[in-house]
Amino acid sequence: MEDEFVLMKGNEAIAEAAIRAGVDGYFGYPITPQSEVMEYLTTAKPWERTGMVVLQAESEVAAINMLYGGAGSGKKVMTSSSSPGISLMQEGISYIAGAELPTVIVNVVRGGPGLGTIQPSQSDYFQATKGGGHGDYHLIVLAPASVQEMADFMELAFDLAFKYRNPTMILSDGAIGQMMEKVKFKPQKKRMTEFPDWATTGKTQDRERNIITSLDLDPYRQEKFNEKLQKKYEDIRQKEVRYEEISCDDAEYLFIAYGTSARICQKSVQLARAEGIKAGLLRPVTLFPFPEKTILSYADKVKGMLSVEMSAGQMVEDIRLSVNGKVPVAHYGRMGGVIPNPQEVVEALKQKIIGG
Amino acid sequence: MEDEFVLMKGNEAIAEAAIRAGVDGYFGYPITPQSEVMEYLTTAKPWERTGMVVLQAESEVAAINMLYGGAGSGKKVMTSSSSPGISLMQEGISYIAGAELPTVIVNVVRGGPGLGTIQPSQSDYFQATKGGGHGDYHLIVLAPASVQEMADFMELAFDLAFKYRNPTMILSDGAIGQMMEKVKFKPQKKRMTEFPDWATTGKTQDRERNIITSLDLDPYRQEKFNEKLQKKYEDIRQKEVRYEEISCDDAEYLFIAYGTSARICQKSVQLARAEGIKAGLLRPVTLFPFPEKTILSYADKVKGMLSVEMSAGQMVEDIRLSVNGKVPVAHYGRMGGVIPNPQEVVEALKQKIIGG
Amino acid sequence: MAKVRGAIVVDTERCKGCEICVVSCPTHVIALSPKVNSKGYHYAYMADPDACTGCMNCGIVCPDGVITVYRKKFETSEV
Amino acid sequence: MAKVRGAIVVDTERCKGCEICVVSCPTHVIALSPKVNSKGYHYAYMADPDACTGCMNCGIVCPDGVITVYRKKFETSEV
Amino acid sequence: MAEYTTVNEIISKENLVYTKTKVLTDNVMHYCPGCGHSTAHRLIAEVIEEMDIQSKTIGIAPVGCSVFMYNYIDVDTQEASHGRAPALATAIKRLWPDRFVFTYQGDGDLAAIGTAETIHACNRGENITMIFINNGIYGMTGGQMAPTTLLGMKTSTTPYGRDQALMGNPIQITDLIASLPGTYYVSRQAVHTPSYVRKAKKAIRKAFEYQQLNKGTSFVEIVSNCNSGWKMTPVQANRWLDDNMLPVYPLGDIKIPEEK
Amino acid sequence: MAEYTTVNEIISKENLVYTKTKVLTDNVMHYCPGCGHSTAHRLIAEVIEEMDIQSKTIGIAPVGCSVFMYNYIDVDTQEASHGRAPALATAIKRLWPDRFVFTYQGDGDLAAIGTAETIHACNRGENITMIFINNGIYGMTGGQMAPTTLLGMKTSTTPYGRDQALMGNPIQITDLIASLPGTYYVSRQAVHTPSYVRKAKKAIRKAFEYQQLNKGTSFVEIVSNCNSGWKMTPVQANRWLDDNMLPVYPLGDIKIPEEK
Amino acid sequence: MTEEIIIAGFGGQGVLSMGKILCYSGVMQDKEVSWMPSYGPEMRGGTANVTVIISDERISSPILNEYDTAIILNQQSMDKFEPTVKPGGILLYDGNGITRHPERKDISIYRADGAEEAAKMETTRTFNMIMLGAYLKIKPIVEMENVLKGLKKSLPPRYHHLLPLNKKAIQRGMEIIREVNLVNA
Amino acid sequence: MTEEIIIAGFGGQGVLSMGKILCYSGVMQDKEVSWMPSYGPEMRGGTANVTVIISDERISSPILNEYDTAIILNQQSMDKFEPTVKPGGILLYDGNGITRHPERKDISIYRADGAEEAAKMETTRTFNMIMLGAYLKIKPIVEMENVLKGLKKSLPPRYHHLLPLNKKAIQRGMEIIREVNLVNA
Ligand SMILES: Cc1ncc(C[n+]2csc(CCOP(=O)(O)OP(=O)(O)O)c2C)c(N)n1
Ligand SMILES: Cc1ncc(C[n+]2csc(CCOP(=O)(O)OP(=O)(O)O)c2C)c(N)n1
Ligand code: SF4
Ligand code: SF4
Ligand code: SF4
Ligand code: SF4
Ligand code: SF4
Ligand code: SF4
Ligand SMILES: [Mg+2]
Ligand SMILES: [Mg+2]
Repeated sequence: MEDEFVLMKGNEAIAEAAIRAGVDGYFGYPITPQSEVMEYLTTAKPWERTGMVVLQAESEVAAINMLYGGAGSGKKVMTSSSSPGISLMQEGISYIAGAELPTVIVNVVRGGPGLGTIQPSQSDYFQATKGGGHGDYHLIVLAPASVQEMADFMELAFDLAFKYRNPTMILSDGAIGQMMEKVKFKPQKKRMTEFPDWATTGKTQDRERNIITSLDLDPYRQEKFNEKLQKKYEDIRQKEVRYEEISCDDAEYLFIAYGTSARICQKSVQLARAEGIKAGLLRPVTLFPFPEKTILSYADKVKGMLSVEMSAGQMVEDIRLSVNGKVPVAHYGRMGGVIPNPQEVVEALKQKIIGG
Repeated sequence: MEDEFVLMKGNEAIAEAAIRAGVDGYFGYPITPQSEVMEYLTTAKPWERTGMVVLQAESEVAAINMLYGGAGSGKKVMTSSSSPGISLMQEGISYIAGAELPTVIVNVVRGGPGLGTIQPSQSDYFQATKGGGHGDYHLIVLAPASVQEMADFMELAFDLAFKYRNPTMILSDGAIGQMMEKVKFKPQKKRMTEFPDWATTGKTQDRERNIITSLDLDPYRQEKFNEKLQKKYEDIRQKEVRYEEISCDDAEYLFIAYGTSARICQKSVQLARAEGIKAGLLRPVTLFPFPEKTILSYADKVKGMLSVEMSAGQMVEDIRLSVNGKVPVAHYGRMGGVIPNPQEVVEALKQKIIGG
Repeated sequence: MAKVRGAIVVDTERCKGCEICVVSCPTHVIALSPKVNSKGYHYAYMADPDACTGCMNCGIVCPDGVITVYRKKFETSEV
Repeated sequence: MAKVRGAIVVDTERCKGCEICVVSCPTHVIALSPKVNSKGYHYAYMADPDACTGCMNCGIVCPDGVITVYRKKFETSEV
Repeated sequence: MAEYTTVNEIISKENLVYTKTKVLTDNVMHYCPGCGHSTAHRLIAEVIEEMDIQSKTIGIAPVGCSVFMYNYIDVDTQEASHGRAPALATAIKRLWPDRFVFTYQGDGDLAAIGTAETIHACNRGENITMIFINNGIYGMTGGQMAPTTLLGMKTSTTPYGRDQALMGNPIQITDLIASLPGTYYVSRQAVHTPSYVRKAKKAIRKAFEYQQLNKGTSFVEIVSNCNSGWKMTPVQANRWLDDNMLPVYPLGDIKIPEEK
Repeated sequence: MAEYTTVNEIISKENLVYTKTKVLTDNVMHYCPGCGHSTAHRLIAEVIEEMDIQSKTIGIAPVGCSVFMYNYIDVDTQEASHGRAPALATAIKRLWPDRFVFTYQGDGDLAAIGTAETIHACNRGENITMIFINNGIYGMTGGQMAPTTLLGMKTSTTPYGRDQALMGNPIQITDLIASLPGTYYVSRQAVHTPSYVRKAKKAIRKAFEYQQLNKGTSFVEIVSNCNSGWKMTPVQANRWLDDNMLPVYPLGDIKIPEEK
Repeated sequence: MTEEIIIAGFGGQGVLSMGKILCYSGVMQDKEVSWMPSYGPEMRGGTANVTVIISDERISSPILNEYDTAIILNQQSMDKFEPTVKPGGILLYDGNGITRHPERKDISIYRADGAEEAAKMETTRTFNMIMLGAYLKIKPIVEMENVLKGLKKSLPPRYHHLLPLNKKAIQRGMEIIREVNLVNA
Repeated sequence: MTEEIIIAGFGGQGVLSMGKILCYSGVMQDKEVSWMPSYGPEMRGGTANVTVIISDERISSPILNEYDTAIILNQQSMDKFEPTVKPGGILLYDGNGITRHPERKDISIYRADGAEEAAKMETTRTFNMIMLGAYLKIKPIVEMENVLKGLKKSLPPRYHHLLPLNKKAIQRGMEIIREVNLVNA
């Protein structure tokens, strides 16, 4: 598959890319619209190809704690789920962040709240970027906008997770998970044979025992640990911001959108320009760290920004925080599984920003 | 107990106030620093006093779903927990929000992330106010700053919950939960005898069956429902903002803090004024809805604002969003269970705002 | 001598053509129609109405509760 | 004739004075000292050392692993 | 022979012996043709009608194919989050002790994600009725392995058959439950033939009656089909059920009240 | 009599018959005086030393009083979230099949919040060793009712005694587990007298040995005390344990390998 | 060139794989493609549809409200998708089981009784290929050569012996298509 | 007036209830009070402490780093809290089990051997009341009358027969207190 394009669902691309990235273990529980990840894996039998472990857990709670165990013992482990399942994982995710374990969690978002719908949505942005679990922590959050990126971000997610000893989330949605596009894969990587020195791999005589924990009952030590975490997040903010700029050079108006919404806005840019409106699209690829400096740098150049999200307006807060009042920022969104269409996005720009 | 002050822990005050508010059911799972809530209830035997049901659930996941069931059948039900337990409830909370069930959830926050520490913290602000679960929803969030408010907010929380068919969270912390202060209780209220017409109380012949659900697979209907939710939140934003202003009239600098931090800032105001710094304290009582208009109204009056939180800086984002760049806003916080002291807060004001 | 005769009415629009009734009828009364309903299902019908004893098997086994069963005692002479 | 004699050493600073060893010694060797260690615990000690057979009961039952047990065979003449 | 005359003669109100209960709504069930969920719904509705307890019954729908149970059984109903129906039922019953409360759950719901809630509601002996549809698969999400999936059985997550070494044995959750002192009546039934349907209905009726008598948890498993998930026609599926499911999940009462 | 001389004569290296194993660290355990957790830790450490598997062992500490197990047993250790130790163990063992993986859990951890993870790890027959400390109470959080709390027993959430009608029966989780085909060896032990300690250690050793042989889940319950939670002295608590816990949780092997 | 297509019918009619083959054909012809199915338990109800986009440019939204072409294989889908064809667009349908035929005057309507035709071939599974052929007759957006390549790619090797049959079906579809209503787009 | 106190010792010495009685006494005298215990599993280790604040004004922070008065009942607490007394503040301690006596010169130090004294009374449970008496002797922030009322409020009725004994213990404490070091605050 290396050299040629294949047609695949986003969910399947995640699975194939995971195998090729040399992932050691996948632990998950079925939920629409991402069940194809595990289905692909169980069909591909990577345990024969690379020795990768694939296990259907009894629940998302079990799955996320399997990740904790697996990552704590130094292995590359991942899970995937969709919104309600991800909510169930919040305690586990907070533990993983607190124990600084490199794991990859894929959320193929569907409409909420509650059981909601199974259609695509982006209403888990806050949960992903601000921390849906308790305590001050952050996930690194990557937002793919195509099947190709679903594949590409798998290795990137693990690289970042291990580089920073931090959980990484791939925040996708039902549309990207379910749709097929052509995709090209990287060659098979070997699974790790060297393990991090902090991992519980068995205490050999040449070292102290390793301990994986998120506990420190002494508040002053706990504060020290929190400061260390915050420093790490600051580091990530400095070094790992990723985004894409489309027709931004001469733009007077900026759409800011990620994932599926960015796909739509790309078309909206064309439609707007066809009408003589100089629109551009800034697509955050990392949602944490958020490209706040870049967005701020556009505050002087454009007349307004429109955050387009499949939600009631979540990322728009980060945009406002980035520009701190320097330029008008509005939000346009659809909810509950509805995907906006490119033309209505242009109309929204006219109403909320150009006219407003 | 009506007419006189008694000395009680915040956790106990919650429990006694719940009995007096005519709560029908408490469902919870032990966790420090709030186990006294259930301990008080099981000792007080309210099932003999008012018929109130008290049940130790097998987990927080079970407890939150008991709330769903109880509230769905029209009863006044509540739970209490602390950070890790609240994280486990996130799926359930999203369901409760999606099914629009009036419930009261008490979070006596401790330091995170993960198992963290059991000391007081305010690092669950994002989770409480932005939605730790999936989907676009909001809890109404009340932040008591004294044992008396722990008691008073119990009835208020249920009133708001029923008024808006929305879950309410009382966001407290280990300090307020564990400390004793004097408190006066309201007289015993009767338990409800009339139940909301949407509740599943048994389908009588004069009506259609009632259904409690958060599901609608049709994205357009799901979007309509989400719009209804958003309208409700807007309504709450208009009508239910609560806050307290201390020495704000002539203030040149504003501390903004809630809960335990507000207790500390109250002292910091005195210390600052003793040094000739005209400081005031704005204490949000509701965190959602956030007193953004009030804060904005101070943007013209003061030279700067300092958000004081026992966290890495969460509420500070809502303050910045409120003033939208009109006035400098800084954050001072302690983490991991450490409580700032009044003097260091004054120093922070000097460094970050006055000097900065 | 009395004979018991039965008859069934299938709500053809609601029938999903699952054939469970067909294999459950002890006297092989029911078959699926070659015609389909508006949902595209070949619905059940009494292919051999005479054989029906009104035993209700089809009614109680039909998942969708689509079959109504009638039963009448006839004097043999009547038939 | 050989006689087996035992002796124990209690790490008094680590002893928590739980008395489990006291009630587990078949020959009533151990008692809690009236004195306390720096943690405030009355620690265990050999109140009747002669009676100790080195049976290890105390050692293996002491939750905190505070007791070390020694045992030696003496010719009766030796004692 | 006066065939049609006869049929028309027979089809009249006074000869009616079987028709859909009124406690089922007129909505067409969304289940696949031949799916046992439909039958199980119908039996519950019939029991509710016969016991005349529609106005006192509160149902709990799971997450699973039967998530829309509330569209069909005409009683007040709550839709629970995945696996937590017993927790809802616990609260409702304790807050409304004179109501009939039942849960309706699939095997993924009850025996995987909901294991803790299932076991503890039964262990506390909550005075509720639990109906458990064991079709050996996750129907709703497209046919993944369930905890009750048989060894060797192919599902979308065990495409080469369930392998004991990797995935363990099909869990005998109903037997576990029967061993808990909180359960009063535990039975395993099926609904794919007329005689099984008759027995299953009796069991469901008993379960509700014991609830009326405050006896603790009553639990009825229904070994059912999922022809979509199993990738068979409904008739094939029922045959496969007989041949493969029933040997592993034999039908009959597992725990019956001692007085009897 | 030359008393002191004799003692000094005896106390010398070559006469040493029992001392703390090196697999226990020198940290003073934070447990209350007389707490069975300490003893259980020690036995595990002794087994690890005797089997010489320190470098191949990975332990999982629970949330509960034994949350700090990692400070005492000198092996690589992970601290799990409340109730999820079997999930961690499952992943670790599958990713490191040649390591010895054990969980150590209290009754709240294993039999309340962790019920689903416990049952499913055992049902899958994960090749791990589970050590289960049943002290009938939530020690760490200050003595609330556990699922294994005895009827009538007073705890801070059952201050008038556990009432069966309200709270159900003490759960026999170990028997449930023994009934699952995935478990290979299931035993119930105690550690509050020397002879119980000896037996418990043998059971723990067997449990690790079966893991070495890839036999599936081995499970050792230790009926233990919580003198703080029970509000007794350590000696009283052990007596109370004998009189009250053991009749409900009788000691001995519950499931033993058939070959034997 | 951008062609936006909805294919809709019952589950089992090969709706999804027809879309997939069309996409693979596009890939063979170096085009950008996207394939977006309806998903989830509505499949219980028995309907299935897929949105296919084939384009020379990077594809923006994979989900659409309007289509250049609708390929409709049952009555339910007719009711749902007839209104979504862009004015001047194309509606192609199979007549089997259709009780209400399409009525719009502002679109071009074609009919191909593929089901009927498939019944005459070795296996009725060729149905979707017949309809694909009919479509390609109207809109030859991919060359036949690439369609065959695409077909081969999307079929697992164990089915490759069926390629000639499928080719035949495609050709058959091209033959049986009939115009019902024509507009100038 | 604001008095900020730490009371620290072993669990079982009545540390928390001593603080509670002090607070209730304050309530009886219409003062604002707060009582903030150390909590959690560190109690396993056997230590317990409580921060008590009694004030005429609304109390801000219930947790403090510095205290006007430290009442110290064992060595561990001595090590931990001796340094936290404000210069000019007061340290009161029980000599039992103390191996390292307080050494600060900038605070007033008092000693009351309450444990020893309690051993002479009907029950050693009076220990904390003896220490309370000693404290009130130094800092009579609440009147005796209100202390007795507070005592009554904080004891469940079934223990009310013990009130006279407790009163006696408080008085005893007032008698046995000794100055060790005095500074002018
Ligand atoms: C927390 C959560 N996890 C997963 C899902 C996805 N999900 C929906 S139904 C289901 C399983 C259905 O199987 P079963 O309970 O056996 O019911 P059936 O459909 O077979 O009747 C799953 C895993 C979900 N909705 N929520
Ligand atoms: C999710 C979550 N819920 C609750 C708690 C609080 N908690 C800590 S330990 C514990 C129970 C301890 O009891 P057990 O497992 O029996 O262990 P023991 O202390 O008795 O050894 C609880 C409820 C927690 N830390 N996390
Ligand atoms: S059992 Fe019912 S649904 Fe199935 S074919 Fe017969 S009548 Fe139709
Ligand atoms: S009633 Fe009996 S005999 Fe008549 S059609 Fe039905 S099953 Fe056959
Ligand atoms: S058993 Fe151990 S800790 Fe307890 S008293 Fe004896 S030596 Fe001390
Ligand atoms: S070794 Fe045996 S005899 Fe000696 S003190 Fe210990 S228990 Fe007693
Ligand atoms: S998928 Fe299976 S369980 Fe669901 S409705 Fe269809 S046959 Fe029934
Ligand atoms: S509280 Fe109980 S379980 Fe915990 S250390 Fe103390 S005695 Fe042991
Ligand atoms: Mg199922
Ligand atoms: Mg316990």
